[in-house]
Amino acid sequence: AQETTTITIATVNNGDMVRMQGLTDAFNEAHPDIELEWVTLEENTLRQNVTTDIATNGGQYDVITIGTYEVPIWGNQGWLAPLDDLPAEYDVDDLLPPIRAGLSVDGTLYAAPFYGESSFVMYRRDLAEAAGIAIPDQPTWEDIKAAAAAMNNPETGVHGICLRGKAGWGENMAFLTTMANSYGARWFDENWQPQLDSREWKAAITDYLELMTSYGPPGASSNGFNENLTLFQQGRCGMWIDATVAGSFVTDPNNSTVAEQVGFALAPDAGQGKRANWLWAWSLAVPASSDAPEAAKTFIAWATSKEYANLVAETEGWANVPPGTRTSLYENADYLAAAPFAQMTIDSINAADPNSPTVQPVPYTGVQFVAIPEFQGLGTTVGQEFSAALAGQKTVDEALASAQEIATQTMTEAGYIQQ
Amino acid sequence: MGQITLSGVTKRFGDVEVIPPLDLQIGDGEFVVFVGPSGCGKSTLLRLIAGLEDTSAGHISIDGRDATGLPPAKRGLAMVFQSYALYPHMTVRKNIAFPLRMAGMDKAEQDRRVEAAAKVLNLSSYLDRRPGQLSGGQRQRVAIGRAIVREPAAFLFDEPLSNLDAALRVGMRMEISELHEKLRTTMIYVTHDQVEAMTMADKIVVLNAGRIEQVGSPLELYRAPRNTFVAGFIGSPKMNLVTGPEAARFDAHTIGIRPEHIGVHPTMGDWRGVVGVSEHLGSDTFFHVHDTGLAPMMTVRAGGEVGLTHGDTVFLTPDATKIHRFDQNGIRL
Amino acid sequence: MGQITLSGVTKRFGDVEVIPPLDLQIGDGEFVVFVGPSGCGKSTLLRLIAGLEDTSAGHISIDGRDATGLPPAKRGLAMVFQSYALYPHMTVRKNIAFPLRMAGMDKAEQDRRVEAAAKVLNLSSYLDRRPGQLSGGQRQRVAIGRAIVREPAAFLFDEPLSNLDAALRVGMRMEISELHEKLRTTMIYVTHDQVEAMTMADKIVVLNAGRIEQVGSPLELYRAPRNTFVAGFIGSPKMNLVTGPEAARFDAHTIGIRPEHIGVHPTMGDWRGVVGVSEHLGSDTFFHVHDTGLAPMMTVRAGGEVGLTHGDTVFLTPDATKIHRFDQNGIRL
Amino acid sequence: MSTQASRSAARLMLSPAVLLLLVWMIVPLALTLWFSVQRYNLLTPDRSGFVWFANYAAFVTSPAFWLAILNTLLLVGGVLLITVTGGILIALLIDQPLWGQGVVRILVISPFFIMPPVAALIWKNMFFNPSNGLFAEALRGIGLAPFDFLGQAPLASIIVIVAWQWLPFATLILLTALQSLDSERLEAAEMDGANPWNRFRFIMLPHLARAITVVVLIQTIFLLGILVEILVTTNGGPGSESTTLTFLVYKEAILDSDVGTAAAGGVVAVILANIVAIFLMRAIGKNLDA
Amino acid sequence: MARAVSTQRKAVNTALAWGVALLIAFPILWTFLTSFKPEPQAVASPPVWFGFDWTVRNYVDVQRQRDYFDYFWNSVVLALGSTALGLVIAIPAAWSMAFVPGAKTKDLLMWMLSTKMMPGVAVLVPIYLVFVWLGLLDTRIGLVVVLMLINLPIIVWMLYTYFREIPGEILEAARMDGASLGREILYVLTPMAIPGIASTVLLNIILAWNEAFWTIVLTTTNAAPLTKFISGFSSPQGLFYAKLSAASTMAIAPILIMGWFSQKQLVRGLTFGAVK
Ligand SMILES: Nc1ncnc2c1ncn2[C@@H]1O[C@H](COP(=O)(O)OP(=O)(O)OP(=O)(O)O)[C@@H](O)[C@H]1O
Ligand SMILES: Nc1ncnc2c1ncn2[C@@H]1O[C@H](COP(=O)(O)OP(=O)(O)OP(=O)(O)O)[C@@H](O)[C@H]1O
Ligand SMILES: [Mg+2]
Ligand SMILES: [Mg+2]
Repeated sequence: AQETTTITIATVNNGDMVRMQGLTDAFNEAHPDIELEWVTLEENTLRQNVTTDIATNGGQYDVITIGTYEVPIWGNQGWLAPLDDLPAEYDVDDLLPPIRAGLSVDGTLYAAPFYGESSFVMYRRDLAEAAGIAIPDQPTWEDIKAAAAAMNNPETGVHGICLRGKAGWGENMAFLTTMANSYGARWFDENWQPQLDSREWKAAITDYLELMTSYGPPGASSNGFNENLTLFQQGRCGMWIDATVAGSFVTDPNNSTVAEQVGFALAPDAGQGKRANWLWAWSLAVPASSDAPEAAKTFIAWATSKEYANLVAETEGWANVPPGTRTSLYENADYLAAAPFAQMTIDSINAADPNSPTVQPVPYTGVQFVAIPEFQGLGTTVGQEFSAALAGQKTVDEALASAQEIATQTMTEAGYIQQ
Repeated sequence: MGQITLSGVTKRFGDVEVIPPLDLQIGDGEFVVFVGPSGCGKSTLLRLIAGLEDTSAGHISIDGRDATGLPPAKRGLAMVFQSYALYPHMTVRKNIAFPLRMAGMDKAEQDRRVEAAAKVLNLSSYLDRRPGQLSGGQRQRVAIGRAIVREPAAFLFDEPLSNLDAALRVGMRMEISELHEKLRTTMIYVTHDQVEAMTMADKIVVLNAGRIEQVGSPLELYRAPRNTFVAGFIGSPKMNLVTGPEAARFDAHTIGIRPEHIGVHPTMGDWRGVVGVSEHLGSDTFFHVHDTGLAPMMTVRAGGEVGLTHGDTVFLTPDATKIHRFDQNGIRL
Repeated sequence: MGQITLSGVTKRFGDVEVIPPLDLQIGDGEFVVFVGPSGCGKSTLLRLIAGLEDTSAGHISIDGRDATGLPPAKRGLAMVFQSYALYPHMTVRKNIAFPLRMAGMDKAEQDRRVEAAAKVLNLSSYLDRRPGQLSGGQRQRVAIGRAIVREPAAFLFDEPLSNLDAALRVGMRMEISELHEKLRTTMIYVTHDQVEAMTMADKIVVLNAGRIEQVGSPLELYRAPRNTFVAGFIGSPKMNLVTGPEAARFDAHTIGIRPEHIGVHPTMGDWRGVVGVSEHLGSDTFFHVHDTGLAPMMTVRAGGEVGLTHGDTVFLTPDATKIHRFDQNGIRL
Repeated sequence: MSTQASRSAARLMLSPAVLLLLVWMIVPLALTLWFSVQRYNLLTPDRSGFVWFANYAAFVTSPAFWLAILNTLLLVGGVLLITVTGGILIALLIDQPLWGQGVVRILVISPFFIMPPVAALIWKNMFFNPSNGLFAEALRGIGLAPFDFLGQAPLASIIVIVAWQWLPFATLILLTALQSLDSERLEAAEMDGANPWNRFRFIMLPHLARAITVVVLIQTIFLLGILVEILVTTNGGPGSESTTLTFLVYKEAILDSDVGTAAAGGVVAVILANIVAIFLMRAIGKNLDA
Repeated sequence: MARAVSTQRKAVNTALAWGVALLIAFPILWTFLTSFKPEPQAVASPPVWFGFDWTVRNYVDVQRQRDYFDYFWNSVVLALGSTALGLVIAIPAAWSMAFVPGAKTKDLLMWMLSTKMMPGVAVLVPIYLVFVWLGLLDTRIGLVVVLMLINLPIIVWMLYTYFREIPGEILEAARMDGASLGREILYVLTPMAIPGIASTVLLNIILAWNEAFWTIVLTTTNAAPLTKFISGFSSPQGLFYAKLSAASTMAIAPILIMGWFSQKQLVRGLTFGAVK
């Protein structure tokens, strides 16, 4: 018999990843010499564990699940094995260009996208109709505000709009950064001077708070993606602006009470030329400390391949195929037919530009984040401020002032700002 | 003040009748001792009087007033527990003052009474110590102090000396007796030590399995025990009980003769036996005499020092006037 | 087998010298009782002999062999503790066999010895019980059984009876004496009860603050206490000690006279006094006589029952031949 | 029991435990002290070097520091208050004769067996959640607006969760202590005319002092390290409303990957914890002496 | 106070005590109930009590996602292993402290406890590095040692308070009887302290089972216990209350059941010397 190699795969506990675990029999059949061990964790715990391990060269993982935020930083750090030798049939060029760009450093791919996403507006067509309004495919924030006001009806348990409020750089700050982008705001100017005390930020946050306090659900400051998903599935939200992957959940009749009623629209803008949509891809990468990089790459090539998409389609239906990574998927008629949100998804993804995310120029890449190591901590701390503002414990000005102070301190300590 | 009457008092724990209906009169100012073997119901009876247990039937009256249903605090009695039950976190002063404080007495009066009690009990210099810093005898006195300050109608003592060592016990026994002389308050005192009963009581109540076997003054019980139980229980060392032909000679089923009422002689006397263990206390000597044919062993007391040792043959002669006679039910004839 | 010699044995706890240098000879087969007030160092001395404490200075030899540095198990002694120290999780059989098991004796021989010991101690029918299911006296016997099986050079007892109630104590006292008669092994017995000391000992060692006050047979100590400490300690009730002119009459600083050596008469005698508390035991009566001008209180024993009560005037006459004389340091003259 | 031989044996037998704990304490502590004066961020390994006390300064001056200390004290104090008073009341209650005592006890003790992440998840999702939680349902049921517990009263909510976990522990120890109270002492107080309240106040409560001390001591040790409950429910927020010292250190170490500052924070936390401990021992430690 | 308690009073007590007890246990009971609901009914408003479509689907789903038994088995090994190791080290230490106390014994005990006050996160990186160097990451033995060290102070303290109640005379008797130190501890002390040791063991198993920091950080797959299992279910996408309840039930059930069955033992010993 052959030597078997065991590889340890760290993944997040979301639906597509869990589904992949269920389908590994197919992989095992093709590769009996590779044994898979799974570590499935909640996103933050995963990030914490993986970061610690990689930074200390622990070598616990052979395949890790990371996002577009980490890839460029870690790739730069030399922590990831480059994926430049993927087989021809993998068809690297089929990857969506914005996604591929987000996962490359200086043109070298460091992670393969498992699924990609942007953000868009999901809304209840039935409620909109009942309220006598229409939401355009390319709405403005004014449209959103008007629609939220029209659909809001707390007595029947329906809130006009659900947005993220839970603190975290990947939670409320992902949404708020894109919203700010569309208002013409930016995190830093070209000299890394924080811009959180700018007029644009104030306008964005003020509107956000107004939306949420007038038309949002109670306790919004602890709502993240999941909480909002649950609310929307239960029919408690008129609108929800969030990740495009949610499209498949809210239209899934098994879990959603409103599956038939969901409409989609691009993320709103404020007439400044940028829409409030982000770009994210959960991707698989091989840490440089892995002792089985070849087997790991073999696995990654399988898990992010076209065949895998076909496999999922066969067993679970086209609607459940991991979205947002390959051009070919969006040319597949079966998929387009099964996924009413597909077109809106690909449009959103293509509308995002990680290299030029804002109206004004910035020194960083990343749409809903700033691709520097300090952002994790900074984004989360600032997120806490906005969360506090949402909870009514701070005013907009107070929140922005302390955000600015925190950002200045962080950037100074980290050496971006020279005194 | 301090008359207690029990009529038909009964106590059952579940199905077990621990005290069958029982009548007892305790006069004002009497020192009454309940004595009896372990488990005979002494504590239970005391607790019934105190109100710490409910009677199953019967009535208790204190000073003519029916107290059967009254809560303990209302009966005007004070109790000294076997374990002393001092409050370990309070100073001696606070311990003694506690009942007064509970009664809402004003501070100055409390202090006055505590000082007075402490004086009586020789506790004045320990008032600011905690119970943990006192010796056994001192703790005992604190417990008594806590009882005294309330000026109760009667004191109840439940084996208050059984936790003390022999020497202390003698001293405390005396102190309690003196206290009674001084206060002349009714005292009910539970013990299973017959020396305590004999030396302290005005009146002894001998209990056996919840029944009263005999009530009387110590010397009455010593001189004329009503049955073999009392005969065996009162007096130390125990009365020698003899059955068989020798008893029949005295027209009785059983005869009893106390060790101190038997004469010993090396060569002549009524009964012949062999000396076993002998205990020389200096003041007295106790011989165990075997092989008399009367009882497995006869105990004999000889005054002072006697030159008999293990294995010697002796002759015993009872003082005929001091022989107790019992029928086959053990009842005194 | 069983000779123990202490020479210059000293024990200090930190700075406190609990036992100043002390010499003592214990002969083979003797029953030696250490007696003395609480805290005088009896237990400490026993534990030094047992090897449970290190000596601070001096030597202990057992049967001529120096045992000063030997661990307890190597000294060939057996000890019976005040609390019995039975192993609660083992049956009686296992408890008794434990020392044999530790010595690696084979099973059959263990059984044989345990059965033999159980027979001697009347424990045969309890061998499969646990200590928790035994009465106090039975536990005591198990502890002794555990000591016997090892056939030790000597037994050490540390107040083995102080946890028993009065009645049992008398019985067990007897049993231990009988055991000694039977085995004739050296026994060292610690107590602070002078009745035990008097009745059991071949030789009494009276300790006071770690020093030996007197060594001798019980009757020697009773008849000729070497000093006032021993005089007061041995004998019950205590010897009356009188100082002042009356003592001077006898050419002494202090004279002592035992309660049993004083005659009582209602109208005539040497010393006049007033009766205080009297304790009637039936067999004897003890009077406390006050206001004699000799000592705050004189205790007097009168045989049988005497018709004197509180407040009566009495006259006391000492038996002149039984008067003990002491100098100003309390040493016997 | 104090022969030379037994004393040396004792030293020998104590040494494995002491040595192990010493190593367990010294090695990480030494490394922590070392890191605390280094610039050491996991994500920027190239920027490293000796920085004196800059990390300490950064930690102590971080805006959330004082609030974190306050929150830590509130959390520990709040939980202790609830568990001790609740524990006494429940112990008094279930010490009474009642039917089904065994089952009652089993129910009361149960939260003690729940692992912290599960406890936090249950409370967060099924109770505190302002949309689907049972509390929200209950409030709605009586016609009130749902309350956002974790958003509006984050620290109080966490205190509730933690107190729920520790209530059984306090109850059990207090119950055992209560049952060890000599009944004669209560009877004596009754004879002395003390009513039930006075018996509680003057007899039971002082008797429980030692047990309360132990509960306070042990719980404090565990409570100072509370992390998972915060992490799962509020993530220290909103703002820094529920950030404790431990959580602040966590934030430095994990979110910022700033090992240096986290180490400095850890040292600060250890010092503060020991101050609390010493304070505790001084204040109530005398109760512990046998 | 053996006076009869009126039935009425007892009924009131009973009602009150049951009320309080059910309230305290309610979150657990509710979780258990929820684990049998279909997801939509788990978040239904108003809540459904018993009239839902009972299903074990959630358990099947959870088990399909992750093999429960791997985690369960690791939890068992870690809890038992750390407890056994802890006992072996703590019993001699507690013996020394209880029977040969010195002036510093109390201080030593307090020092041991103080080692528990170091926040885990602060030493995470140092410990992780040490584990990397020693190759102990994701090994059971590494975790066993860590859990043992974390709980050692508590074990020592509990045993110490227990041993102190054992009269020294019994050990002296054993010594007189010729038992060596080892046999004295093995044959006399340990059996006598069984109730105390049992509750120490129980408490330690509970603490080890529920430890949720190091067990998550230092393991990946081979040594991962149920704390890691549950941390993968904390916020997946979509409706998850029922599945979360099922996973929670699975994670806590073993220890809960053990706790219920041994609560007498646990309670009896859980005093930390709080009861004289
Ligand atoms: N609460 C109770 N429930 C059931 N039986 C009891 C209770 N209290 C006492 N008894 C029983 O009642 C009988 C008398 O007990 P009591 O305590 O009065 O005896 P005692 O004479 O005081 O004995 P001792 O001399 O040992 O103190 C005993 O058989 C005892 O077992
Ligand atoms: N381990 C110890 N450390 C310090 N002092 C001690 C120690 N053991 C005993 N002592 C002191 O030594 C003295 C003698 O104690 P020991 O126990 O021998 O007295 P004892 O005569 O047996 O008293 P008792 O009759 O009360 O048993 C006492 O003052 C006691 O306080
Ligand atoms: Mg009694
Ligand atoms: Mg002693």
